[in-house]
Amino acid sequence: MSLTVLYFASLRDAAGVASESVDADNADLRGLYETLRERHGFALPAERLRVAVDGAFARWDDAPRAGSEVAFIPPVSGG
Amino acid sequence: MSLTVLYFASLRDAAGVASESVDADNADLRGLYETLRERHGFALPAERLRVAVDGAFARWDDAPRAGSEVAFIPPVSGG
Amino acid sequence: MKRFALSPQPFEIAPLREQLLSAHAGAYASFEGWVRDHHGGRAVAGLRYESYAALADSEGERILGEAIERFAIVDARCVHRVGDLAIGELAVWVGVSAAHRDAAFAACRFIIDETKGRVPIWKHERYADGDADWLHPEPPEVS
Amino acid sequence: MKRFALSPQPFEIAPLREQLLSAHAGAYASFEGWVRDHHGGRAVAGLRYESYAALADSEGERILGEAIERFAIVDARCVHRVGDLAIGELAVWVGVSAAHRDAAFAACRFIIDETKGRVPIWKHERYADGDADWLHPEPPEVS
Repeated sequence: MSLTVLYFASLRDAAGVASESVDADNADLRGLYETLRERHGFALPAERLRVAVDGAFARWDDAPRAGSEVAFIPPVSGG
Repeated sequence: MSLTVLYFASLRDAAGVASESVDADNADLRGLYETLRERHGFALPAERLRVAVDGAFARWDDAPRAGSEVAFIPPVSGG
Repeated sequence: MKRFALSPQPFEIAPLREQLLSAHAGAYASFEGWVRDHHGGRAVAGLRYESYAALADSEGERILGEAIERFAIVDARCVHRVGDLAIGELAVWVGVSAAHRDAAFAACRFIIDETKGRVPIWKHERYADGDADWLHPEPPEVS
Repeated sequence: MKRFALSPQPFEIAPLREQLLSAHAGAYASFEGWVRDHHGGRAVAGLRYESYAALADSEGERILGEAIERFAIVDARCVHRVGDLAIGELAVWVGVSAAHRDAAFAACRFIIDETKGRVPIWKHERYADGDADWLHPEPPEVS
């Protein structure tokens, strides 16, 4: 299925793009991240991240949904 | 000896004056306050007050000094 | 340096905050006391603060000096109104700059607590029912 | 009601504070984060904040709602800058009004801590030596 992935901060720098369209066949969002981590060489493991779908925090074992917007949230540093 | 006494807040209301010249023959400031408390009917006991001499906090067992300015400080309520 | 002041008139916060701006400070905490329309279940119409100005000044400066010694802060200020105040008016302002927020919050809290507990300022409250009273709170237990 | 905002431009504090003025509030606590000239022993030249705006907005609102539920406060606001910031610039502002100072301080601290910990905003620091880095701090231990 096809979905959109958003990258922020160091993930965006590593991926070289702020978002991309991905053809995902993973069972859950953790699997999707592992696939993309391997492709782009992300330094951060999934345990250090949170994941969001369509603008709301989601669970790593949620299944990817076709047409959704998945964001991987590296550790935040506002304030 | 003669000295000046300053009254604040409820003490001033009870004394009817903000300051007065007092002829003191007390051994210490606690005795001076007790004399004035009797004279003006102050509700607050010395234990609830602090005492200052010439603009600096003093001790109740300090002796009164001629020409000094003694202030009785009722419990404060700034802020 | 003068860090504490009594103000017989309403005062502006912006220029006081400006005195604390520093490239070394990453955190700024401030506190304000406003005149509330109620106290102890009674409707308050307004109040007056009276001070023993000479001693309030020196005790206020001492508190700010203690804050600078005790906490890892860059600088701090405190201004307290005296005179007649209406509901909603600014009664006291505290500002603290520091490298980090822990020290900024702790010092800000220390300064307002000590100011309320030690500086010779007294509040005279006028109530909506026509009554008026000096506030002489019980002091906290001292060991 | 919107209590949290991201601001791509420098913003004024006075009108935000004004939204919190209330005759029922006797206490107001505020916190500001300023861009510091050093971090972890390195000289900082400037920084950029980037956010995931949609999620930052909703998570910020959630934090302010939690603060109003958990603490006896009247109201609260938080604004966080995004974009390029110079040394000394205001990065984040929190303001809280309450009947009493305990709740005002506690809620103000809660809001800045949760904002730093949960809102998807990232800091990119440029150092005086030419280096630059995204800050991805280790999260606090979760039980």
